[in-house]
This record gives sequence, structure tokens and C-alpha cells, in this order.
Amino acid sequence: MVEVTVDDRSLELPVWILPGHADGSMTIHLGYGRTRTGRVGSGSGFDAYRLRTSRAPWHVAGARIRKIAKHYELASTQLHSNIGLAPGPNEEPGFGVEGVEAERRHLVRVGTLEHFRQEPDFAQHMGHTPPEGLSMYPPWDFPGYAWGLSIDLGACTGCNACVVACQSENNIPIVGKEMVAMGREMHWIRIDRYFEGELEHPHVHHQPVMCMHCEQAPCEVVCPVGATVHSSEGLNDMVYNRCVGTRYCSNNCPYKVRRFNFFKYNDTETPVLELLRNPDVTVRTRGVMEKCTYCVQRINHARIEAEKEERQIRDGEIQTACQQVCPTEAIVFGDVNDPESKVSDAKAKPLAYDILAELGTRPRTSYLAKLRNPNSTLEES
Amino acid sequence: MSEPTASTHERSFPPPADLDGLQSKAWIAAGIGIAASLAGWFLDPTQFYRSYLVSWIFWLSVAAGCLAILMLHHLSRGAWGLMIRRVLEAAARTLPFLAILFIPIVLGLEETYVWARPEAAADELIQHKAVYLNRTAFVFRTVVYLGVWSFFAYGLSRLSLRQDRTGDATLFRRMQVISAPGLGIYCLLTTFAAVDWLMSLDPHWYSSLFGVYFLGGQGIAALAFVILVALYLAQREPMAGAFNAGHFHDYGKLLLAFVMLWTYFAISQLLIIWSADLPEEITWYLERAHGGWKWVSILLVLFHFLLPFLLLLSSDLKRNAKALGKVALLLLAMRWFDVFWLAAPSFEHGHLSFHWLDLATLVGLGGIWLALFLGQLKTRSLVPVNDPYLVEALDNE
Amino acid sequence: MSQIFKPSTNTLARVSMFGAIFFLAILAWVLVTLNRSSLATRQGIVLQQPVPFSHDHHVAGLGISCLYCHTTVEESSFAGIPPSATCMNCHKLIWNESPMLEPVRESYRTGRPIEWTRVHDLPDFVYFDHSIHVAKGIGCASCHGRVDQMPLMYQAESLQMEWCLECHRAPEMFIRPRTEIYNMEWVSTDQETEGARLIADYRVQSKLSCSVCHR
Amino acid sequence: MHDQPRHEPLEASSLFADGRSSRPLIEGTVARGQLRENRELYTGLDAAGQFVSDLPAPVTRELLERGRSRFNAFCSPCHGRRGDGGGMVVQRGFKQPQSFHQVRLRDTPVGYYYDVISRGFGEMSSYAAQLSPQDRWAIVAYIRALQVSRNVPVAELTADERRQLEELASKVPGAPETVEHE
Amino acid sequence: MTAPGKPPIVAPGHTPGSVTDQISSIVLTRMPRWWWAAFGASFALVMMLLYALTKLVFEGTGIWGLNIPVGWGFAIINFVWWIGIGHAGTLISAILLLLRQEWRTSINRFAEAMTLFAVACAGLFPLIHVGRPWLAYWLLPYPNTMDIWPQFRSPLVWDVFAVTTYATVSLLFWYVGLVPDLATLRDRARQRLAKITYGFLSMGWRGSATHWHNYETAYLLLAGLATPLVVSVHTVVSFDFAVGQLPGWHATIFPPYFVAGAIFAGFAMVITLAVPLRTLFDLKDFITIRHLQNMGKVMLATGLIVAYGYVIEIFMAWYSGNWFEEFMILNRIQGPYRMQWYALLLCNVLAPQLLWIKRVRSTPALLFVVAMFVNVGMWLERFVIVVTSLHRDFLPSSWGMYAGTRWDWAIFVGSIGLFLALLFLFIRFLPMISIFEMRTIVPKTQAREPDEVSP
Amino acid sequence: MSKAATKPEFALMAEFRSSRELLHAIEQSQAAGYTQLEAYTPYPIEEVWEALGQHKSKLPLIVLIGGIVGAFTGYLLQYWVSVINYPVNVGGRPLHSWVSFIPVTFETTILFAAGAAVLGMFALNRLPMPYHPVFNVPRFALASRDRYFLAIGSWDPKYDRRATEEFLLGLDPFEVNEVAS
Repeated sequence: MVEVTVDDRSLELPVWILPGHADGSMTIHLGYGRTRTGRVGSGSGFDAYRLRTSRAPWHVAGARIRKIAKHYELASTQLHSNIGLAPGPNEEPGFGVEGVEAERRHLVRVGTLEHFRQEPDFAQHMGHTPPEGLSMYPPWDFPGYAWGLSIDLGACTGCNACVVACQSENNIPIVGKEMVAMGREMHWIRIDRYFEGELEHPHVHHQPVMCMHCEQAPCEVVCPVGATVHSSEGLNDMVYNRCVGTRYCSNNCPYKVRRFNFFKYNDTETPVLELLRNPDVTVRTRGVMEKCTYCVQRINHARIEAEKEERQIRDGEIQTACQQVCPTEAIVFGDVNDPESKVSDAKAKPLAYDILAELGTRPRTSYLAKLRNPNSTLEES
Repeated sequence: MSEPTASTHERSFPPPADLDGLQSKAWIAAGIGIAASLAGWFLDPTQFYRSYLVSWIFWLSVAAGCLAILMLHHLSRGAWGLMIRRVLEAAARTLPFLAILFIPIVLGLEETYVWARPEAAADELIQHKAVYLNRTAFVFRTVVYLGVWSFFAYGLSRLSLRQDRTGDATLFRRMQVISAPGLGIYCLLTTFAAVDWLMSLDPHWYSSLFGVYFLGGQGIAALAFVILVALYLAQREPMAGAFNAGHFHDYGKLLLAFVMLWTYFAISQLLIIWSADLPEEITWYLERAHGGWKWVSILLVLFHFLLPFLLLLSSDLKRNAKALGKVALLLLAMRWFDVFWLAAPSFEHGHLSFHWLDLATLVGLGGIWLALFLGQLKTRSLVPVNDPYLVEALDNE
Repeated sequence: MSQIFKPSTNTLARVSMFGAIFFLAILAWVLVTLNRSSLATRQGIVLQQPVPFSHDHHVAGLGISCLYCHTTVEESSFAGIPPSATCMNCHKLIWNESPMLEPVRESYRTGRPIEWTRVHDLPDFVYFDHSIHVAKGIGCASCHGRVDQMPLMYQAESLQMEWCLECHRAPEMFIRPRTEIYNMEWVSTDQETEGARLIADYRVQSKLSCSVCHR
Repeated sequence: MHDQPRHEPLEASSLFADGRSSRPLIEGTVARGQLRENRELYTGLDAAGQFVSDLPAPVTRELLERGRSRFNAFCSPCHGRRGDGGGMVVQRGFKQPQSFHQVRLRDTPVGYYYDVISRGFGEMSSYAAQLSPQDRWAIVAYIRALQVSRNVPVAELTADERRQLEELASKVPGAPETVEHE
Repeated sequence: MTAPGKPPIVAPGHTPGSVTDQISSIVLTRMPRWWWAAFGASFALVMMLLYALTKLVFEGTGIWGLNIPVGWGFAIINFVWWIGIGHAGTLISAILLLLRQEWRTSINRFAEAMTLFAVACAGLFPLIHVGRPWLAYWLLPYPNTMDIWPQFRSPLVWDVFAVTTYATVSLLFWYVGLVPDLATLRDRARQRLAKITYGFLSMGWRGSATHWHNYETAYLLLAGLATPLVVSVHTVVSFDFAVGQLPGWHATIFPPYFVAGAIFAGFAMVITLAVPLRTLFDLKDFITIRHLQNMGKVMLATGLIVAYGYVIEIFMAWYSGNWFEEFMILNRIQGPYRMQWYALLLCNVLAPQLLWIKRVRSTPALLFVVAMFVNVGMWLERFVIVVTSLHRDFLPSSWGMYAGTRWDWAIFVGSIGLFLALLFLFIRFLPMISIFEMRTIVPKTQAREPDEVSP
Repeated sequence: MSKAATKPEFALMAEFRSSRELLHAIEQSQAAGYTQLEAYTPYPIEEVWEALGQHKSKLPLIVLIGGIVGAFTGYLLQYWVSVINYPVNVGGRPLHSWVSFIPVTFETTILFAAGAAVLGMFALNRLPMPYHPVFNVPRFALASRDRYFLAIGSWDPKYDRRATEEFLLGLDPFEVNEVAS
């Protein structure tokens, strides 16, 4: 921890050094350090208002910083220091290995406009994509709807709106700092952040990751009770009430998008919280696995309405919660069997790619590679 | 019963005279086979090299398997092994000759192995393995495998012969001490040999069970061969009086155990690869499930496992030398199919086809090998007469 | 050594061995039966209600349609329990002094709803939608039984998953013309052919995927 | 998960004094997308505040079918299936409503019927909670159809219909009168 | 038949009568004082186990150190460890019987009991490791009102079948082996209750020729069935991992490698228990140096197979050219759990090499030390397989770390307590050496007629 | 045993000190024409049952049948569950995933076969039978220690209380006892 002193006011704070932050400066978040916000808010964080004056509400110059002998645990879902740099000579072996690995595994695929002009489908050649239909099993047909989703990495700004929208749509419990610190965060969609380039001025890439709804889902095969199986429309169904909680599915999920209720996370006692919850989504109890469902309650609702009117579901009629809130419209959901749908359109683009395609999982969620158009002179400097 | 009794020395077990006749027949078969193979080499060198590789691996697995079973026998000191020890030793002593017979494979390396071809340089994955999969290293390793095996084969044979002469009761202990690390080294080397000779035919594919699977197959090949030789010997003096139903019962049980083991490995590998369905692993099986290869796969399931397994369950059959011989013959034939099934789909990536060169090289190499084997067999007494366990072995019920 | 056991122990020993097997079989049978009995399903059990409302009287006796009270059955997942106002449509003039109906009047006066005891209570992890079933030709009586013959309401079917699947696996055996949805007495003369025709006419897709009911 | 801490429709809630989890709409609030701007459609009144005399929707067979099913479910208990006010509830002592077949009501504009369904009349309560505006108009249309059905001049009947009518009359002496007045 | 230069499998001077008396007297007389102390100590651990389990059921798996990349931890490690240990008993009995290795006789009963108790401990873990243990019965195929069945493609269902079959068959095998001895105890017991109990359990065994004939056939057949069963059980356990896609789990070598590891661990545990027991109960005449030597050899052989597995795993990871595989190995060698990996190599590969030396094989104390190394090493092996593979898998963004909590440890240690407690009860109430089989081999090892015995 | 006086005895039983004596006695009894013999030994001795003419046990057949039943039960259960009763797409695997069905089929095979072996053995041995006349002989307790017994059943056509006893005594037993029924 450090002590920050501005004029005669000082505050003890934990620090987190991130790449790309301007030298000689620090960012302090306001809004924390509260004392009377109830169970969740009280005692969390540090009250930065103590450093703030009405004369200089947003920027303060001349702050002094001093290291103090205290430790404070920070909980983060992105503790993975994803820096695309090899470990330095003085660093512990393994440091920064995540970043090196992320790059080597072609999870985020980025190109420049120049690159794109030369080779439009460059993203599809970055990893190993097995030939289509290569499998030991006879193919399954999805004759009706086939839901799919596409995420444009170029559009994603990492704002986290999708994470919050998903949380409120799907009755996802808030687990608190302790659990997050143990690696038990409960998000059905997460935004993986990767830094690329030099430590001083890295490029930051954001990649939202949710259940890929793999057509050959590794999670399903290993479930002993059939609590996660495929629907006729290609959804990777998660049946909470059938789940006994072996966690085998999570272990076998290459994307690690499944979340487990290690404790009874949902508060079942406080009546006011009952009003908060989406009545169309199960409130999960302890001991069951959960994950992104592509907002299946919305799909079902749309299907029922369409069936009552004896028509097809229209493209865009179903919006997943994450899609609905995405300010940059990076997320597109729809029927991939419909060649006219927006999602089919996105998936047909040359930039489209699947992550970990080499595992033959055939994800229904795919990505559009990120394109940058750097000004070469600016980039140099 | 703990001391060798005098009766052992009274009996001697010289090789029967008609082994010579058999050997001549083997040489004739070898001549015909080799001539045909040479003709094939002129007509279709690629096919010749491929067929030759399959045939060579088949005969090698008989010989090398005999070495493994010999060491297993020394280690376990079971009475079952004594009656066939000389057969095993003779087969194992052919290993250096098989090394010479490997030369054509080296000459045709580019015809059989993708990684040895110039276009392999364009393949990223093969380039990754180039440190391991290159001509020099490949030949060097094969020489090491056969060299080390031959070393053990001759070492054990020499001690065994010395035991015949001196009757030194401590020699069996020395053979045991050699066999313990010997078997371990053997298994390790065979694993790598299987990778080199067979697995690398499809240089993109890998399976860590492959070596063990090949070992299991070798056990069957060797045992089946030994049972056939034992059956042949048991019909002639002096061994006619020595072999009894109990011995064949033991061999049958061992054969059953190896059939089960082989099946176990085969199923394990299939099940693991099938369940995970990883694109880089399944191609190997897909090749063997299409284009006619499916029928070979089914053939292997039925006749390499199911039928022999069911037959060998019966103790009456195991005690009946002739019936057991028929099962052994079937299994030996299936061993060829297995090696063929392991190798051939990776050459062409296409339809199943048999070529007459498959047969020609099999007969040619087989003739040579059998002749060499018989030549080795007839140099010694058919039973290690001074082994302390011999009486027990002869009494075996 | 001398005898420890009497000769009769032999019979006892054998009988007890077979008895054990028999006992286990009986136990299994009892468990299976109990699991499907009304103890587990509440099937056929009349529950205590604040007002002894008789469907028999209102439906069979007066010929009031299901829809008159359960108004949302065609539109929403939930068929709807009528507000006291609906009762009062008639009961402000009829039986308007009956003590039996006092809770209704009180509710109407105060605006505090009558607390009915739920008869058809699916677990909360099951998402049943009335509207689509009604739209696709599944009559009220198919699931709720002959409500018109129930003086007091009870659960007519087990509502267990196997019961749901029975219909979802073979909807043609249960479907009826849309015009007969609220007809309690309707019976098909030729369910199999008629059913198959209706399945095609109504574009019925009987879903068996888990997420159709569980989400 | 059998009983989850969230609200099923009409489930009880311990949070509110009246025990209801389904909260009544607060006065004056309008749900998203349900602002009712079309005055004629939603009130049955025209710009001048007079009852509209034309249906605000095209009269189709479907509309009439819909109207019939709604009428039979919601109106017939009192008004009777024929609209003459002899429903089952009336037979049990409810105040008898007027017959739709009176000349006065035949001439009343459709907006009036809509208004009565929506807001009630006399002992009749409002059916706005049970019936959507569209359904109410459908019922109005059906009432009109009922009224017409009693007043077709014989000349307008087809030959076939006339024959049927005569057959009926021959079987039941004085049938037309009894039918008319029951 | 005794080979030259080998210690005998029964000490000289024994007769069928003396063997019968000595072994049955352990059961029929009072237990020594240390037994009570040892049993009490292990029983205390059982109580701790119960406490921890209660806590677990009421609060949830969250009390363990699990998290999302590492969804399996101590529970599965312990399961595999125990089930591995549970392989030696049936294997010793079955395979050695089939191979006509008579030295098995004096250790088979005790090893089989060990199998049963280890399987009982192992069986506990899959049950408690699930999030909702009260629903674990859904893994069984039974007619139910949901019309939903187990998902037979899942290795966990195979596990259920394999482990229950194994437990059942081991129990039957053990019980069948016990029947003639129960008859012996019935004939020797003094107290009426003991007589009736042993008499009831022995089912009226008379030892007639007909009995023995069918009995021997059954026993041999059971051995023949149990041998592939033993192999299948750990194979199925290995499928729990190998069937997945996870690097470090998905390896075709796993089945034989796990089976060898199981036998390795099982023999180590037999030695761990046999060495003290033969001293404490004065059974050196029956569990001789020869037995210890042989078990040492089996341990060495299986240890070498396990080492072979390590070598092939590393080689194939490189040879595959699959970066995920290569990274998995690199992460074992230099990742955060590298110490566990090195310790595992020390325990499982280096320590057993001492067994090449005959002095080590024939010195009980040294053998015991090596066995302890192997016990620890095999636990570490499962730790490495489960945790190091999971904690860094495909997407670096979801990597994590894992450490057991005190509840993890309490349950692990508690399960050892349970195992020991059951074992102590076993030696209290049942003959830990097969008496009738000892009677069988005594005449062969002792070239003399049995003595006159007064009734 | 007062009962023995009133009821006809069950058998006569001679006790021997060694298996050789027992084998010899069996041979002699058979030579003398006795057929209803039963021998009791403290441990299995193949020669004894061979001498009594028991060669093949029916048990292997029972076990084989058990195994076959088990294999079919296991496989058909899985097939019915996965293909017929509730076919579900699980991770794109075929409904009839025969490869995945191997382990369970194997386990049920073994389970049924082992069950058949144990139950078959008890059935063939007519156990449980806690009471048996031979237990009436006090010294029979030694049959589970180190003594060998030969019993000649009283239903043997050649059986004669006096003559048989004399015959048995002539075989040099340790003792001859009457087995009360």
C-alpha cells in the first residue's frame, strides 16, 4: 500500500500498477470508502473524496506518494497480468506467461487495415482450423432455428455493460470480494483483457467470452446425469434442477465459462430481493453449475409468440441481454440457419473466426477479428 | 524336489532331424518370395518398399516378442517357460539378421515415410519434429534398438548354453538379474521403435498408448509362433514325450492374457480418442474407418479378439495342442492384418487394396527368417537340461 | 464341537435368504409406488380453500366458460386467478348475503386479495406456458381433468415429468380442435387420425429439449 | 430450487402490506408501448365526444368469430347466447338486462356498446380488465351481427335458407314466435 | 516348492494345527493394549471426519479450496489415491492365485480387507465431492418419475458401475475366502455369541469334498473375473481424466499407466501395514522376508511402469507438436506447482530405485521407508494430474491457483482414520491370514507329517 | 446323545490323521463297494474329490451364463436409455455411442458373473445349512484344524451298522464315530 499526500491531506491506498498508464501519474477512483451503505457497500474501498477539493475536482497536481508497510488484498477477475511480453531477466519464472500464452494461442486476432487489404481472411489462418465436418460422429441436423452469436472485437470497448446486463437478466448472484479473490466470480460473460506490445504503451484488446454453445460440447459428454445437453436448436442447455454438481463440465470446458455455486450465494431471506429477480429465470441454489444460456427465456418467449401467430421468429426479434445493452452493437444474435440474418452475415465475413477451433468443439459463438488502422507516423512515435 | 534330480541328466533333447528338411523348405520359400519381390521392385518400387516394411515389422515383432517373453520367463521363473526357452532364444538370436534386412527400408525411406520427403519441409508440424524424424536419427535409433535387443538375446542365450554345459545352479539367477532391467529397456525401446516405424508413417498423429499397444501385439505374435513351433516339436521325438497338455494349457492361458491385453489397449486408445474427438487425433481412426478399411477393422475385432477370446476361454481347447495351434495360427495371421492396418492406411490415405507384393515380401522375408530361426534352433538341445526347475517343468500339469 | 444350531435353522436360513430378496423387491415396489402416489404428487387431494368454490356448479351447472374467470389463458403463460371483482359481477346480486361468500365480499371491500391455496403448483424450475398449449389445441381438461365434475378443486394428474413427457412424446394422442379447448366433455371418436391431422394443421412442434421447460 | 425466492404470477409477498407481489399499476402510469392515443379505438368516442357509429376496425369473418367466442364466454351468462337477456345468471336471480333486439338498441351507435363494456352500466361491471379493446370491438361487431340475424327480410334469404326455415316451421308449430321471445 | 537360495514362505516347524491355533487365537483372545490405543486414535480421526463432513453438507463444497479453473481438488485426488490403494488386495489374491504364486497365501486376506476399506474410503469421496450429495443417487439407473436416466457417455457413470462392481466383487471374493475360516472360528470359539455369529456367517461350512470342489472352482473363477476387473476399475478412473480434452488429462497412455500406478500404490500400502503388523502380532513366521522381497519387486516393477508413463507423457507432449500439450509439461516443470512435481519424481521414480538392492528389499524398515515415499508420491501424482492440469488450461484469462483448506485436510486425514479404524476392527474380529490356505501350504513346505494332536 | 439311540444314525464317520490315510480309506471303501461316501478335510485336496469321482463342476457354465446375461443387461440398458427412451443430443455424440457403452457393459458382465459364481457355489454346496448331523460328532471340530474324516452314509445299500463300523476300524483310523441324525 501507499500513502498519497495532497497538500496536508493524505490517504492510504492500495496500488495496482497497470501497463500503459502515463508515467508520474495515478488514477484514484471516487465513490468508495463508504460507511453506511449496508451489507455490500460498507467498508469497501477507500474514500478518495478526502483528497478532493472543489477547487480541483478532477485533477490534482503535486501529490506525493510514499510506500507504507501495509498490505491490502485486491480481488480481481483479471489478475492474470495479460501482458504480451516475455518475462524479464529478474522476474520469477512464470511471470507474464499468461500474456505470452494468450498471444501464442491466437485467442484475440488483430490486424491492421493494410494487412486486411492484402489478406482479408487473415484471421482464419492465424490458428489451426480443422476442416469442417471432421469428426468421429455422424453429423447432427438442426432443421429449425439454429441460434448463434457473433462478437465484433473491433467494436468492443470493454465497457462491461454486457456483464452487468447479464447479471441482472439472469439472476446471477453477487458473491463478494472474498469469493472473487478465491476465483469464484459468478459472471456468465466476462471480458478478457489482453495487453499487447510494449509495457509503456501497450495496445489493449477486449474479448467478451461467454458460453460458446459448442455443437460438440465437451462439457455435455462428461455430465453423468445429463444436466447439460443439447437442445434441438443447438443450445447448450443447462438444467439446474438436474445438476448434482460434479463440476466435471467446468473442468472439461476449454473456455472455462461455467460458474459454480460453491455456497448458497443467492440471498433467499430478504423479501425485497425477490422483486429484483427475473421471474423467467431460475434462481440457483448451492451446488449447481450455471452458465450463459443465450438468454433462453427470451428465445422461448419469442418462439411461443411466433408459434401462436403461426410465423417464423423474425431476425432481431430476440435480443440477448448483453446484445441489448451493448453500446457499440458489437454483439449480434440470431438464427444461423437463416442466411439473411445479421448473425449469418457477421459469420460470413472474412474476419470471422472461432477461438480454440482446433479442439473441434464447433462453437456457435464466433468472433470478428479486430482491425486497426494506425497512422504509421503516429505509431512510430 | 528342490534339488535337480538325476533323472534330468538321463534325458537329452536333441533337435529332431527333420528340422533340416523344414529349413530347406523355408529357404525355397524365401527364394521364391525374394525373386517375386525383386520383380515387384522393378515394376513398382513404391509398393515394394511399403509392402516390405509391413512384412519386416511383422517378422520382427515375432522375433522381438520372443525376446520379451524369454525375459519374462526368466523373471517370473514360471515352469511354463522352460519347455519353450530354446525356441524363444533361437528366435531372439535372429534379431541381428533382421537388422540387415532393415537396409531396404532405409533405401526406400522416402517412399514410405512422408517426413523423409523433401516436401515435408513445408509442413510446420513435421518441421517441429524434424530433430527426431530425420533419416540419420531414424537409422541410428533402429540400429540401437536392434543392437540392444541382440545384446540381450545373445547374452541370455550364452548363459543358457553355459547352464547346459556346467549345470551351474546360480546361472539362472544371473539370467534373472539381466532380464529385470532387460525387460524394462526392451519395453522402452520398443515404444520408441513403434513410434519410429509405424506411428511416424502419419507424422501428424500421436498417441501415447501406441507403444504399449504394439508391445501387446508382439506378445501375441511371439506366443502364437511359439505355440506353433511347440506343436510341431511335440509331434516328434524327443519332445513328444516331454510336452504334455499342461504345458499347452499354460501357453493358452498366456495367449489369452495377451489377447485380452491387446484388446484392452486397443479399446482404451479408441475410447479415449473417440470420446474427445480432437481433430488432430481422429484423422488416424477416420482413415481406418473408411474406404474399405472399416472391414479390416471389423475383421480385427472379430478374429483378433472375439473369436480367439471365446475359444481360449475353454480349458479343454487350451489343453488340446492341435486346437490351440489353430487358434495360434489364426492369431498369427491376424497379427499381419494388424500391422497392415496400422501401416497401410497411412501410405495412401485412400482405399483398402491388397497388392501381391504384400504376399511376396511376407513369404520372402518369412522364408529367410524361418530358415535363420531353424538354423539357430537346431544348434542346441531343445530343453535347457540343467535348469534346476526342469523336473518341475516336465511334471507340469 | 457340538451342534450350535437346531435343524430348523436350515429352513430358516434358506427362507431368510429368499425372504431378503423378496423383501428388497417389495421395498423397491413400495418406493416406486409411493413416489407416484398422491403422497408425493398431491394428485386427487382436495385442499382447504378460504371459499369452497365449486367448479362443478359454475361450469357444469351454469355453463360459464373457463375463460370468464381465467382470462389470460390464451395470452400469457399463466391462466390467471380472477380478482374478487369478477366474483362480484354476479354475486353482488346473487347470494349476496351468504356467509360462505363473506371472504369474497370482504376482499372486494378492502382490496386485499383472497389467499387461495394453489392446487396446480409446479416446481419453480418448471416454466409452463398455458397460452401456447391452448393455442396448439390442448384442452383444459387434458391436464386439469373434468373440472366440471369437481365440487371442490383438486389436482387431477400427477404433474410429474414423465406425465408431461407422455404427451410431449405423442401429442397426437391428446390434441383436440381449438374450438373444443374449453369443452370439458369433448372426446374424440378417432383420436389417432384426427390428432395427426391437427398436428399438421396447427404446426405443432412438440418440444423435448430441456430448455423448453427448464431455464 | 423447488421454491425460488422470486415471484411467480400472483404469488404472495411478505414485503407488502396487502400481501400481493403483483403490484397494481400506479394511477396515471402507462406501460411501455401501451400509450393509447387512438381515441376512437380506445374509448369509442369521436373527437366531439360522441359515440362512434362505425367500427374502428374492418369487419371480417375472423373478427366476428372472435367476437362470438368472447361474447359467449363473457356476455352470455347474463345476456344469453342470443343476446335477448335470458342468460343463466339471470335465471338465478340476477337483474335481467335489456334485449339487444329492441329497436332502440339496434339503432344505438357501436361506440355506446364499447363504452358499456369498458365502463359498465347499471348492475353490469366493467369488463375492461377481462377484455382487450380489440376484443371489445369484436364483441360489439358480433352484437351487431346478432341484431341483424333477427331482422333479415325473407326476401333476402337464399332459396336454400328459405327452405330450411320452412322445414323448421313445419316441424315446430309457431316456432318463429317462440324463438323470437324466449 | 522352494527355490534354492530363497527364504521360505512359512517359517519352519509349523503344522496345520499350529497354524490354525496361532492365527485363530489372535481373534479369539483379548487384544493387546496397543490395539486399544491405536483404535482409539483412529476412531478420533473418524470423529473429525464426521465433523468435517457435517460442515460440508451444511455449508457446501465452498469450504474447500476449489474454484473455477480448478473444479476438482482434494476429493478427487483422495478418491483416486484410495481406489489405487484398493487395488493391491484383489490383485494379490486374484492374479497371484492364477499365477499359482503360493506366497500370496499369508498376505491375501489382509490385503483384501485393505482393499475393501480403501474402496470404502474411496467411495466416500465421489459422493461428497458433488455439490448436492443428497442427489448423488441420480447417477444410478433406476426407474424414476422424471424419465431421465444417467448419461452413459460420462466416465463418472462408468465410475459408479466400476466402483460398485469392484466393491461388490471384492466383498464377495473376500467373504468366499473367509467362509472356511469362519467355520474354523466357529469350531474354536468358546463364547456362545461368538459361536453363533461365526456359525451364522460360515453358513454351515463342513469342508466336505463336494464343498471344497465347488469352492475351489468358484474361487478360481472369481479370481479370473477379479483380475480383469481390477484392471478395469483403475482404467475407468483414468478415463475420468483421459476422456476429457484437457492437456495433462487427455492421454491415451493413461489406462495402463493408472493401473500400474494403482498397483504400485497398493503394494506400498500393503507393505506400510504389513511391516508393523507382523511385528506387533508376531506373524513373522507367516509374513516372511520372502513376502516382503516379493512385494518389493512388484513395487519396483510397477514403479518402473509409472516412470515409463512419465517418460512417454513428456516425449509425446513434445512429439505431438501440440502447444497446449507442450505447455502443460513446461508448466509442470517450471510453473507454480513445480515443487510438487519434483517431489513426485523423487518419491515415485527415485525412491523405488533403491529396491534394486536386495538388502533394501529384505530389510523391513527400509522397505517401509520406501513404501512411505511411494504413498506420498502417489498422492502427489494425483495432485499433479488434477491440479496442475486444471489450473492453467486453454485460456490464460481463466487461469488460477489452488490450495487445500483445513477442511480439505481434515477430510483427507479423517479418511485415513476411517481406513485404520476399519482395519483395526478387522484384525480384532476376523483372521487376518487365511487359515485354511496356510494349512494347504504347510504340508508342502514342511516335509513331514502333522503331529499327533490331542483333542 | 440320547436321540441317537432312538433314531437311526445318519452315518458312520472315521477320523484320520493324514490325507494319505484318508485317500487310502476312500480307495478301500470304494473297493469294498460303498458308494455313499463323503470326505471332510481341513483344506482343499484335489485328489480327494477326484477319488470320490467328482470331476467337473457345473460352476463354470453357471458363471458363463451369468456373464452373458450381465453383458446383455448392461448393453441393452444403455441402448434403451440412450436411444429409445429419451434420445438426447449430448455434445454431438451419436445416440448409440457404442464405444462409450463398453465400460459399463464390461462391469455388468463381471458383476453378474461374479454373483453367479458365489451364489452358484453356495447353491451347489447346498449352503446355508447351519445344522448338519456331522456336527453332532464332537471331534468333528478338528475337521477345520488338521483331521481328515470319512463318512459312510446310512442310506448306502451296503451299509450295515456293525459291519461298516468294523470295516472302518480296519482302515486304521484314529477313531470311528457314529453320526447321530
